[in-house]
Amino acid sequence: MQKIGVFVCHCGTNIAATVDVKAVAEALGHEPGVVISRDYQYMCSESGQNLVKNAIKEHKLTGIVVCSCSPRMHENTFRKAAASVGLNPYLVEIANIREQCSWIHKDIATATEKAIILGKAAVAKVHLNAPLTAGESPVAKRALVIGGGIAGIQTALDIAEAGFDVDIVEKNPTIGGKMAQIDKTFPTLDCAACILTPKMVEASQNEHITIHSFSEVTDVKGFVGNFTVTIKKKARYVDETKCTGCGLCTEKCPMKKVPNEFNMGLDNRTAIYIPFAQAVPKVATIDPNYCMMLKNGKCGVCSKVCSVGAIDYKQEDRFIEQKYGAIVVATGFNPINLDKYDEFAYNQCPDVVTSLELERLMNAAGPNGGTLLRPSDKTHPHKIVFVQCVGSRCDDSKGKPYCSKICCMYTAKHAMLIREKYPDTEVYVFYIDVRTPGKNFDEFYRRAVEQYNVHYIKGMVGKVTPRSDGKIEVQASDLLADEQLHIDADLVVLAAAIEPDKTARPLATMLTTQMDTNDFFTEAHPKLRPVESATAGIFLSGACQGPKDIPETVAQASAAAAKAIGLLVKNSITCNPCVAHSDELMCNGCSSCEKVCPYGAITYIDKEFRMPDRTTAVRRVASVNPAVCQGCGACTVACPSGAMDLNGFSNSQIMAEVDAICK
Amino acid sequence: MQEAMINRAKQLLADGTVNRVIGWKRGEFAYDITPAVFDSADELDSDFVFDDFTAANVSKYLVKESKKEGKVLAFLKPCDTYSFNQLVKEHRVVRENVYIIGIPGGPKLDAEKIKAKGITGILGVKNENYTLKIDTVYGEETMPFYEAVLDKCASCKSKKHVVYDELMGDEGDVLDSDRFDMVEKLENMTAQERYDFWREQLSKCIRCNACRNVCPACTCEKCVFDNPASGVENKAPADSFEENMFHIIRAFHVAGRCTDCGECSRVCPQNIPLHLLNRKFIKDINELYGNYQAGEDTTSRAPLNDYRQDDCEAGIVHERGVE
Amino acid sequence: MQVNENKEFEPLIVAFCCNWCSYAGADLSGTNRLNYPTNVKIIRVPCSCRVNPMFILRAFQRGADGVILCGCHPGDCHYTSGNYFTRRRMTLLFSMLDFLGIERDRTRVEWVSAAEGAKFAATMNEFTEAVKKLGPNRRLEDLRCRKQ
Amino acid sequence: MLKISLDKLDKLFEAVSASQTLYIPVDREDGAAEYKKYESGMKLSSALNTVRSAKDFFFPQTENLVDFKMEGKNIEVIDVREESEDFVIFGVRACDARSFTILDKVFLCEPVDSYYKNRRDHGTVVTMACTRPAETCFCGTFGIDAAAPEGDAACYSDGESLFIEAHNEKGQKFIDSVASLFEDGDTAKLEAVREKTREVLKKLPLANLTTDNFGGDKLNEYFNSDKWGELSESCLGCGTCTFVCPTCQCYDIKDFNTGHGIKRFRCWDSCMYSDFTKMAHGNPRLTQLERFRQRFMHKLVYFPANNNGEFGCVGCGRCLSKCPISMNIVKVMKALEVK
Repeated sequence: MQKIGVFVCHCGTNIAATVDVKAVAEALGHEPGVVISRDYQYMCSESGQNLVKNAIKEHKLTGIVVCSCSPRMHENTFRKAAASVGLNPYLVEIANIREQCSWIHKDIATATEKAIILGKAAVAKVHLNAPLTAGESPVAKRALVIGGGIAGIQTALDIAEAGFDVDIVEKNPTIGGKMAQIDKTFPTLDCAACILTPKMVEASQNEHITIHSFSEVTDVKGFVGNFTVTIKKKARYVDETKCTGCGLCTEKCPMKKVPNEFNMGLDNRTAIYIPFAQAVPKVATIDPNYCMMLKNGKCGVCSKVCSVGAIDYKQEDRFIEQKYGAIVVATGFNPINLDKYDEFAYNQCPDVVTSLELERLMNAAGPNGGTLLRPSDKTHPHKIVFVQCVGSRCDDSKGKPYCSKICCMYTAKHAMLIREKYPDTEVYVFYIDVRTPGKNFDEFYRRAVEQYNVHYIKGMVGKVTPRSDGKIEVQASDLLADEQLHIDADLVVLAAAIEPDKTARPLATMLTTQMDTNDFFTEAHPKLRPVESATAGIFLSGACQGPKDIPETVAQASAAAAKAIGLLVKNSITCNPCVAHSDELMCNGCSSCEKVCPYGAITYIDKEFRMPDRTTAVRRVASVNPAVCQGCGACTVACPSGAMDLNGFSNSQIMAEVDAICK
Repeated sequence: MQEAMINRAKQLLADGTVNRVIGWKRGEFAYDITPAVFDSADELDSDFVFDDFTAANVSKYLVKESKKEGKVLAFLKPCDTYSFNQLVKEHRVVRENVYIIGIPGGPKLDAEKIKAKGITGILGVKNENYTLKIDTVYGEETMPFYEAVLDKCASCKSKKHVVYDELMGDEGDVLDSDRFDMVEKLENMTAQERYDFWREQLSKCIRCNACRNVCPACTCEKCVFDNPASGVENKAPADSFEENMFHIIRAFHVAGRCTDCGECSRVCPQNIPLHLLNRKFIKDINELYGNYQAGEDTTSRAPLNDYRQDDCEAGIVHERGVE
Repeated sequence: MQVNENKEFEPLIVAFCCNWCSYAGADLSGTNRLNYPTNVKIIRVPCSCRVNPMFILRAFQRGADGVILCGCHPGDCHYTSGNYFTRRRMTLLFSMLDFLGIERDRTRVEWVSAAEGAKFAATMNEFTEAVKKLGPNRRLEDLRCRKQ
Repeated sequence: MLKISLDKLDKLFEAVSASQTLYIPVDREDGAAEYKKYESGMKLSSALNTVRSAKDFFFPQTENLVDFKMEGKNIEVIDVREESEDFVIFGVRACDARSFTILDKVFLCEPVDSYYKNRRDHGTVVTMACTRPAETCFCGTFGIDAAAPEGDAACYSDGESLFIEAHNEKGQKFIDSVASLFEDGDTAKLEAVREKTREVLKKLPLANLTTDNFGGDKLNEYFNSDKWGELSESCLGCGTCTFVCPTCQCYDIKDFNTGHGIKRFRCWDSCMYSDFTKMAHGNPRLTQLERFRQRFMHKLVYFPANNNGEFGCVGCGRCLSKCPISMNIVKVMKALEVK
């Protein structure tokens, strides 16, 4: 006979204001099997938990129902409380009478009635709960970091520092990411390369770190502690182990008209190339879209000049499979495509550039060797207009609804650097708001305005029109002065919104993690678990989770590393016991369940059975690996005989809930 | 044909290829034929029959038979081969233990249709140039052959054998059949009309389970409707709800697996057109997820165990047909 | 089904919500105090793909007037593919119910993410209204379960 | 004998149904016949028999026995039995009429089944003699004369008129209640029709089937017969034969939780089902062979053993035409028979 305890929480007035908690406790006290029904101010408080614990001990309860806030809040709290006094934690059910009742209803009578029904459903379910014991599964002591920008590098370094092996998978030929393209960093104005490249070198030299550059993750199987990842090492047609990075091939390559993506297409590179001088690994890569040898077999210059024989035109994509205990996603961001922004003439005029392009124009390793010149005529610009929030904070379909966060600060940086280096240049910044919440950020911005006389104008740029005389006419409104402005600019810089890298969405599917509508990875909790995804063992680092500047990215990268290390130091992890199981006597061995299992948790075994007709027969039956099963329940519906069921959410439990609700 | 089949079966028994034969055994009347296992040439000679009434699909028997000692010879009509293939796909039969001879399909006859003409006291039925000459205790009666054809044969989907070890007779083709016409007709009715139609049909159900037990897709070790732990077990249609539920769930459980062999409707003692439920699922699957014929092969993914990211939403149901 | 004092028909709605998106979305609509009717009673399932057609029929048998199933948006399933299977299963099931002449507005699938509290509330308001218009479920009820 | 012109049958039905519920066999759209509660305009089916037998009227497929209501921790038991209203079943064939005698032996012996008795007491069975028996008919095997059916009252048709005669008080009461519609008739033509029917009966393919070698004393001859394996191997284990059978009387009792109470009901069960008579230890008959054997042994051996030699079959032929794989009692008898 079941002895069930019901505990109704007031949650101060959160529940008690719209639900008559006493009436709920009273009504549920009459349910079959219920031997004690209590209400209390705050059931999750220590004294509330003690009330529950004492009742379990005193009445030798076989199951408890807590009518309180969402199980997503305190299910674990009460499970732990139950476990502490010897009641299996899976004999606890929560009736959600706060988020799904008291907070959404106003009428006390109907809200109370609903709360009672929700309580009855939980009582009906707990009658059928079975004690479950969590199993354990081993942890592979190796981490994977996807993305080799500053976020990925920092995470990898921190994990390696703790003594664990870590692999970085970077889709480009070199690690470094966006930070490698940046000239100076705010608010200290130190050189990005000067602080990044030592980290890149450190990563390449760390014995615990393996860098898979020019590689992509193509498949992820398994679960926390036990991921099996397939990595595609794309053919670079150069043997990484032989190439010394001397660069002779890149000098001799006759195909010199390839847009240089590192310089945002502002200049050209050769078909065989090393993205930049400090690239890691410093290995050449052949671009098959342009290489004459690969396209039509006519050339082979690089192969001839290579003294170590590293060139291999026959190289193919290679796939490697590796086991990991933890995966950190650091896929970063890109500026959005500005094709739709005709009003800013980005596509019509080479002198309308994005901020990232400006970084390259100002960089010593950039197309102009560090001298700021207009892309069109290579003349020095004397009047520069910066347009903020291009595609950020947009409510139309062209842009993004969010603030890209970094633009205000890098624009202040750009303005300041230009005024510093070219005092004869006038700089205008059109902004909606200037957002500078960060250490030394507002001081930095004020320096731009006060010390460097950058013209900050609150207002929107309406139209940018390139003129035949080479000037660019900028029509804008000054909201504070309430007037229309016409500026004849030489250069217009657009602070394009940033968005998650395009590879993130398919990756999220492979990792079974969630993304928000903007394709940023969703953290497990926006405040309390900001670097974990909701999928156990997958951590988030850097801008893939939301717009971030470098210090924030690095901070989060280290935080993600700490979380990953916390997982990797464990020898085993506790599994979710709410997994599927198959009743072998009813299983037909038809393979339906296996087909819908996203984790490959189901295999088939031939087993000898004593059949109902007294014969013995060898039958094919499904077997669930409880360490691999994640408990989604897809198999339970695919199974026509009902042999497959799910612990904690069994057919009978759910039907009991349905019955109780419809009673 | 019957003669040739018996001879071939005897050869295969004699040379040890198989140790028994599954086929059809003659009955008391012209039409009451029972599927049977024959293990000797004598039995074949005296009882084996293959004629216009051998409609029963013997594939399902192979679930058990193929697990016994030695190889069994099965004569499969085109429609039966689809059922067999589906069973192979679901690991329910052991393919290696069955020697399949593909034999020509129907159209087979439905004794009920002859009786429905008021013809009774039937002593013998002869097909003479597609006119049935029926000898009865009340004298000779005639009726056109095609008026007595089983519904399942009248809308035959394929004359092609999808699996066999050898063929007897000519191989046919997949046919363009009109099998979805009635489904479509129902779809074009109003919801009330459809409701009335099905209530009239399903209220006839006596839950004898003939449809389920004859179904080659229903081979569960223990059916949910027989399992008290399932919460839906019952032995009688105790309420109109149960009539609906039984047939909805049964159709759902075989959706994407049903080869449309038509046995369910053939055996229903109450003449409920149960195949329409299965055909509705087949038609939906074809229209929404691309043509799919269960049993056509042994490797493809069943539509309900598969998905495409750009599948239609469930709301499509609200947008189609007549409210 | 219940009838309130004004004898206005109050439908009983059973909502199956997946733990990761829709149940959290429902919680969020609570956190944001977005109202929807008490008619809606939520059952938590790990994934929408856990919902067996039998549960839906069971709800109708026991007196539900509408059943709605909520899951993660396609592509966002916590378990990668669960909601894709749900979508096919429910499409076919609903189509079959429609084929049997059972009012199509009594069943629905809606994708609600953990961030869509407002959508959850709006969906429930809309669905309750739609079912209210249909009146009590008579075509798929079990007379034995009807409240006297 | 009293007679009424066949074209005045509707007047008879109207008159009967004015005072009590009347059930008659009518043709369904699919060509099969079934008993329906008479409503104006319905036509008596000319079919030989209905798919479902007439046993439904006394022993329905499902029947509520008792309700339980739970209030807190108390259980209230509610007797749901109500005195049945009087009703008439018209057009019952000789085979089905005999089946009531068999069912009576089961349900009316001590302890009396009050649910069955209630209906039996209030039901009047008006039978109809057969004129066009089918090849599946073998009622004669069980000593039934299809041309002279039992029942409370019996009707005969000569093609023009319907003749009626009472077999007992209940039947007489029925005739009296509608006597005004009848007139005295000459039965000469009727006798000719009956004679012709009997001639046909003799010519039927199963006319020579006898029960001579079956009965209560034949347990050992047949129980261990090696024919059962062969006979049962094609059996699908469905309940068609059982559910269309007018004499099968097994039932299961189940509880149904409605959410606000329990309904304890009984429903037909079939010995062909795998969970038939399932007990705490499991199932007594684990193979289809045993279950199949049970059905036929019951009808041909066990039932006569307990009922003075009466067999549990009336030869209506429903199972012959409805079994999905055409295995039936005739094939069993012929295969088993040890002379």
